[in-house]
Amino acid sequence: MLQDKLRDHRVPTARESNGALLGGIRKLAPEIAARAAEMEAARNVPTDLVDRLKSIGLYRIFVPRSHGGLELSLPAGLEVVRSLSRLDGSLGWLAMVAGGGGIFATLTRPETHQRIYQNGPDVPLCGSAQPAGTAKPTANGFRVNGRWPFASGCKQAEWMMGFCVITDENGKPATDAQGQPRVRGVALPAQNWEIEDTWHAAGLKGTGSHHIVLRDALVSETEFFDLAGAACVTGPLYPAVRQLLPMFHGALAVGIAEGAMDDLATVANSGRQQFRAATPMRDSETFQFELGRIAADMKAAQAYYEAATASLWHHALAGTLNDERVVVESTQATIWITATCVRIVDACFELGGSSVVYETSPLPRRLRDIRVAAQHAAAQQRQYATVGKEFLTRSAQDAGRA
Amino acid sequence: MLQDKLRDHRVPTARESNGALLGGIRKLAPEIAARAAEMEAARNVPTDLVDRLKSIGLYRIFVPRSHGGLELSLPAGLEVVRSLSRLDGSLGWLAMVAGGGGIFATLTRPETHQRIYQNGPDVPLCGSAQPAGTAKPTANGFRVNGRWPFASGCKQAEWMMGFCVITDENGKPATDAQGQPRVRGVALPAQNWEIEDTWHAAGLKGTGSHHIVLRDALVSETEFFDLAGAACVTGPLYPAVRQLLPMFHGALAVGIAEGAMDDLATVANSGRQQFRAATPMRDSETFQFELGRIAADMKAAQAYYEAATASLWHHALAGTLNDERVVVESTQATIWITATCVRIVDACFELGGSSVVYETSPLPRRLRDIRVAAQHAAAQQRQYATVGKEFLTRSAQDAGRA
Amino acid sequence: MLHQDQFRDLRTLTAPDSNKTVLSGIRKLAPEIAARAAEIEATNCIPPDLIDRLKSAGIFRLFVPRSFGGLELALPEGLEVIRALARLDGSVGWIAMVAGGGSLFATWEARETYERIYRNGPDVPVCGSAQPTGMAKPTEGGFRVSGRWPFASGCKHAEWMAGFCLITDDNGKPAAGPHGQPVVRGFALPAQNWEIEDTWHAAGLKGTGSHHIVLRDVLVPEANFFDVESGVPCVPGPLYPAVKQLVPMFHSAVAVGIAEGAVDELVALAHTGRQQFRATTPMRDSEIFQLELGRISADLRATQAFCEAQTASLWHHALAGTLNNEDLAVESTQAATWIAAACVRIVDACFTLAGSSAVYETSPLQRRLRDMHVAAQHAAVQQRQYVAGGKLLLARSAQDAGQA
Amino acid sequence: MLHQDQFRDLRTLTAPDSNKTVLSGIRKLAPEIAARAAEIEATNCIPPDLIDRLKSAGIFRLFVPRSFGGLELALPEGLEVIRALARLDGSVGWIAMVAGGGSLFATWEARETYERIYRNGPDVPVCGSAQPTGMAKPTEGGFRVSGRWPFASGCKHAEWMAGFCLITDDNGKPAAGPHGQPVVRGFALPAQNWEIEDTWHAAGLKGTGSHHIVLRDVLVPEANFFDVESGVPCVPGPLYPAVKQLVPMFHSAVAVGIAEGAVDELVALAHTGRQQFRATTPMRDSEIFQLELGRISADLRATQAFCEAQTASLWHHALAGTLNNEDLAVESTQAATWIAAACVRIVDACFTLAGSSAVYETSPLQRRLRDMHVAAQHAAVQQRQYVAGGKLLLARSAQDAGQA
Repeated sequence: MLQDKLRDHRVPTARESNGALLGGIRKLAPEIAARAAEMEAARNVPTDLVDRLKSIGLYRIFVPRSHGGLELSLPAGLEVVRSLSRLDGSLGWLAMVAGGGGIFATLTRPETHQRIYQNGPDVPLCGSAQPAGTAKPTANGFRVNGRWPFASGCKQAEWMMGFCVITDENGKPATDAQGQPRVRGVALPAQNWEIEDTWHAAGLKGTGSHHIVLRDALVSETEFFDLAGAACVTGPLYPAVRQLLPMFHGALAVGIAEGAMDDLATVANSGRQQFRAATPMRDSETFQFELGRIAADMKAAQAYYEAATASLWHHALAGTLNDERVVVESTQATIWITATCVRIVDACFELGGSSVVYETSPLPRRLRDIRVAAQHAAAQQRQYATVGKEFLTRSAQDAGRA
Repeated sequence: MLQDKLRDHRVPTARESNGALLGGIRKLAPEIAARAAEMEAARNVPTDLVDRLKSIGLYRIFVPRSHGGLELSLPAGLEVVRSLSRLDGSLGWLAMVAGGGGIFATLTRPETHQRIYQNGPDVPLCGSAQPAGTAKPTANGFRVNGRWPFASGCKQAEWMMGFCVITDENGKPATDAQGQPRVRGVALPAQNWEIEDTWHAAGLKGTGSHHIVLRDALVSETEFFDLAGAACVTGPLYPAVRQLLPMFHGALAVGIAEGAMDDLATVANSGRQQFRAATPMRDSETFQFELGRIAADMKAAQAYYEAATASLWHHALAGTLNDERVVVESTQATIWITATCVRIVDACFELGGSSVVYETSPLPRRLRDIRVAAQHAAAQQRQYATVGKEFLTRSAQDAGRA
Repeated sequence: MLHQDQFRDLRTLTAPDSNKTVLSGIRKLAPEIAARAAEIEATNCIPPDLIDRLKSAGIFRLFVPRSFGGLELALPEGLEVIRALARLDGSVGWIAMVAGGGSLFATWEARETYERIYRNGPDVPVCGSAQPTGMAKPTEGGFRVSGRWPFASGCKHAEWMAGFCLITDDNGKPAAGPHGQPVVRGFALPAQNWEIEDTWHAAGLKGTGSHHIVLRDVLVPEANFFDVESGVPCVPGPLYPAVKQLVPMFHSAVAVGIAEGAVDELVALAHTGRQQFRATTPMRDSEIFQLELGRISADLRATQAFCEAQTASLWHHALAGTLNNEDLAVESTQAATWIAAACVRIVDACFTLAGSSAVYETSPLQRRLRDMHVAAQHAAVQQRQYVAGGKLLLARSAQDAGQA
Repeated sequence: MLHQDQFRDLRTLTAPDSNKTVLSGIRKLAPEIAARAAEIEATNCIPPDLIDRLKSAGIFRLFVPRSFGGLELALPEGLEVIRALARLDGSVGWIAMVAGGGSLFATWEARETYERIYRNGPDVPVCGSAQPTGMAKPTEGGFRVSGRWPFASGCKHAEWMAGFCLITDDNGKPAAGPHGQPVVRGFALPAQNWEIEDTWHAAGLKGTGSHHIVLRDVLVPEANFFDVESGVPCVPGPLYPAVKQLVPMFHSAVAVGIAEGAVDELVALAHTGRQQFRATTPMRDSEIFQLELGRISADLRATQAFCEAQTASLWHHALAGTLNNEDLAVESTQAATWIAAACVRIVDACFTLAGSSAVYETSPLQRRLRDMHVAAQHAAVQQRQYVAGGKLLLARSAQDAGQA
């Protein structure tokens, strides 16, 4: 079944379409490693590094070709996220936001989309998925107030997005036909927003995921958009954000775990011998045993990640992405991959011994980054309940057919 | 990297080459389920079922096309093993032996290989990988004595194989240039062997994996073969048995775990409500949660299995199979997949509650089968030490290159 | 051994080492129990002659009141007996658990019935089933009872059997209690009144003979009934006021015993000098084997400690007269659920480490594996029980916060 | 609380509740410790005024002999203090552990040096490093010592510091003992003799100030040296003859305290009524949350039970005079290794359940996570230590089999 899905999903994009970007990232690698502490201390990526990433194309990976973007295939684009995550968790997170922003932007009206990319495709966007604002209708549009958490990359963003509960003229939440509150997105240039410097976090420190605020901002109807609405451009990536986004987190988690394994291998290959140990780490049979187990976990996570990404891309190409079951599949894969990668990073840290407790080792940062990444709603375990329900439904259907 | 390997490995074999076989298995499914208890009691597969499996082509999946076989691609052939394992662990095991036998047979001399398949490709073979015999040179060949354990399917086998330590004329083990004992395989028609009825096992009961015995048998040089020797036929499957065999166990484990999930879904979808539980299983949020977690484990195991199988087949087609690192990769994947499938089956059994302790439920059989399958040397965890060593070597090389 | 010493002071009501005679009787039986494991599995029960020997050793009188000739052991000492038997054989341990539990349940009977049960002495096997799968229709002098109860371990050697029923009205419709809930009551009858349906074909604990037991329209006198919720025990003694709190730790005693047995057997295998196919050293010299064994042994020690601590806590409550407490039932269930899962993990790990020789039915490790997995399926120790433990913690901390 | 009651009888040497005053002092400090957590992390140490307050509460005299004005608590009662502090804050708990351990190590000194250490009273912070990363060259009246020692927790407030050295010959070449092994000895010097290198920039336990300490060619009198293997304590008392056996449980007290603190904080978060993004109910009403919390709470109870059982066993040996025993060191290490891994698992699970609000540095749960992961990196509790536990089990069972 999976094999069928894997069969031919990579045809439509040129094989090397992400090659230049990956090459650019490789060139930046030593600098990124050297500046990790700086990014953590600044709680943001330095401007010159943002510029460099912009120039190699990071912000255009999922921007439509019609607007000058690369419009990479999903596997090729997420490979970029994974590669940056392997170097640095915060940069990987910002790559995720860069890619996601390009897709989210297609939900806006054509004229807004045009405005966003009027000067070219390299536009950093940011936003927050929680409906933490309200929008009250007025004569010329809506009055919007709100304070949104976790707006990663807001300090370098040129456009920002947030979700609002639409109210009536008295500020009471309006409801749709099913009695649910009406939630809509709003996209505005960065200068309309305030940033509250709140990002003092345990990990992913360099992402600058501050709160963003609108106070009584006048927003026109054209600046609103709907999560369930149609994209303003065509292309396999654009019709279904909710299906694709979880795997962005999968790419990040895999990259961070790969980075932790790199770090552990570096410690071991240095010849380090632990206090009270009879041999250097790398010669210890138990160390090799545990490392072999971790390496197998890593391969399983990579395989699941790649299979799930391929399946999503297959759906995208076949035009079958917009299906609730695909959300469940994608969520399931992301939760599992993230939990496994947390375990891998924990194990790498643990095997590293007492020398890796220092902040000069990259392993504590990996540990903090993956732990904070795993707290995102997209990766939380409790969603397995939905997965289980879906499994039962499917198996009952299968049994009915047999 | 994995993505490259997945790119085009399925081209050389026709897409539907295993279709007829899978269709035949589907037709047999109800009967197999109905006769599970019979197989366990008899500690073997009934002769009429062997005949039916033979007629749908099970014994020819990996026999060279030059000898009338199907010579399926590795993924297509292992799909057959996995499908049968999903129905019944013992049958899956015998399918594994049927497939492996076709590959092992190619290690024999051309004239022996010709003898094996002189009446057609549907020849059941069996054997044992442990060097539990001795071969002493005589005027006309060798005198062979030995008693080999775990000869699955020996009661229906037409040819049998065992490995011997070669001795000098005084019965003292001969050594090769490196001072290692010389171990060679021997293949003889079934009537030359005795069977000792020893297969009283905790699981995989239906495999009839008895001991097979040779007493002072005269074996000619042409009936010997070498594990490291060249295959007597060409074809991507044949040059490297040790690389391929571990994944046979992976296919089996995945199939048994899939079967256990089928069984659990059947229990839950029956509407069963457990003693002291407030709702039927299928409506319990915690049941759904645990089931979702198991289902994610299952998908990860499937993905890793499929990726590793695809990678092996890619190596086979590229002619790069005969590499010690491929043995390590294949072993690593098998150990991880088996351990994960054990956990899945355990969890299915546990979630099934007290009704599944009865032997009329298929779940206890799944539990016993996967546990016994996991004891095979190919799936034992301790081999992770080799994997870890290989990982360190590779990462040191990578670091040297960077 | 050490831990037991530490808890000894709690057992003031009984003479120290009051279980010593029973334990030494068991030690004498040990070689025979080991030798007959295959027979026990094949016949789906403990053979009658072995039941007789176990009876002489005292396993049916562990928790029978001293006033009726029993040993009335302290809880820790009684559970030590069950654990010692489970260490020898899972099914035998389970039967000892049922023997102990049966004598506790019996104290809920009316005094006259209780006296009938033990009129010939304290060594009376009582078995039963906790699920309310029978119906009792009122009639003159009692109830007419019909039902079919699963999992009646030891029914073939039981002298009395107990079951639970929904009480119906005269038309056979379930009656409703004061809050509309069904009315459930238990009852006991001598074994000869019951039919046994030979249904115990199970994956593990085969020797427990946990068949279905059946009554078809049998008259049960009112005096044989008892009330689970509001009933009081008919005999005095610290153990009798609250069975629900105690029963989970009976399961733990069996689980820990099985796990200890599995570790014994793995270690015995290693001591044979066995070297696995493709391994470069004998098991016992492999650093990886030693690491895993060290981890297993740590798991076992943690499990023993938790089991002993919870048992001591229950016994402490029993002596203080505070056993009858809902929170304690949740705590005890939570501990037993954790212990069952830990013992499954321990036994699994022992089996896995043993390699291919453990697949044969002659290997005790594969029997341990099946026994432990089946033991962990009991409703008393299923993982979903953790929900109650989580609720309890939330409630307690809310209280604490309220007080602070 | 219950378990502690059960172990109380073992503390016969000390008045019951001898740690009560210390615990009540800690309770009074609790709000301040919680409020200053961020400051403690930012400054990489416990602020001096808080050290003074902890000193007044008695944490530097827990295990100092009564003959020198100390409390000389029973092991279980002393560790309860450390655990209570770790429950409030991991770094503070760790510092209390070092305070306790330091006073035990000090008993190896020559009596005259010991008297110098405590000449102004029992509240003397002693710190040090267990790794033999110094060299001591014999000279007149003692040794010239140079070295740089890592992980000297609490060095900024210590009054005395200890280190371990390889003894060299006159040319500075390591001397060889009777079996060719290097000769390792410990020594202590007043704090003013040492340099501190500000190296403690760590992922967790930030407040412990575990910097490197350095000596450059300093003369250390012979009287300040002590022998680790063959030395005898210079004061009598059950705790002093064997430090190596006790130290692992000091680590366990910290680990259990951190885990308890994490559970406290998760529960407090649930009680705020918090509802996670996309969740349909508040946390505390979610059945899945309750299940996981029940499982965590069971893990914690098992861990507490194991910790208390091993502590009681050590104390039992201490009272019986049988502490100095290699097997006991292995047992204690095995228990501490298991407890560290279990506490990591518990804290991880608490953090995971807390959802996205726990990522902020204002959340105590992310600090617990970092503290516990760093605490588990200590050589005393690394998983590879299980190898010794496995070997011990094999050796014991071989002995048992020989005796049977």
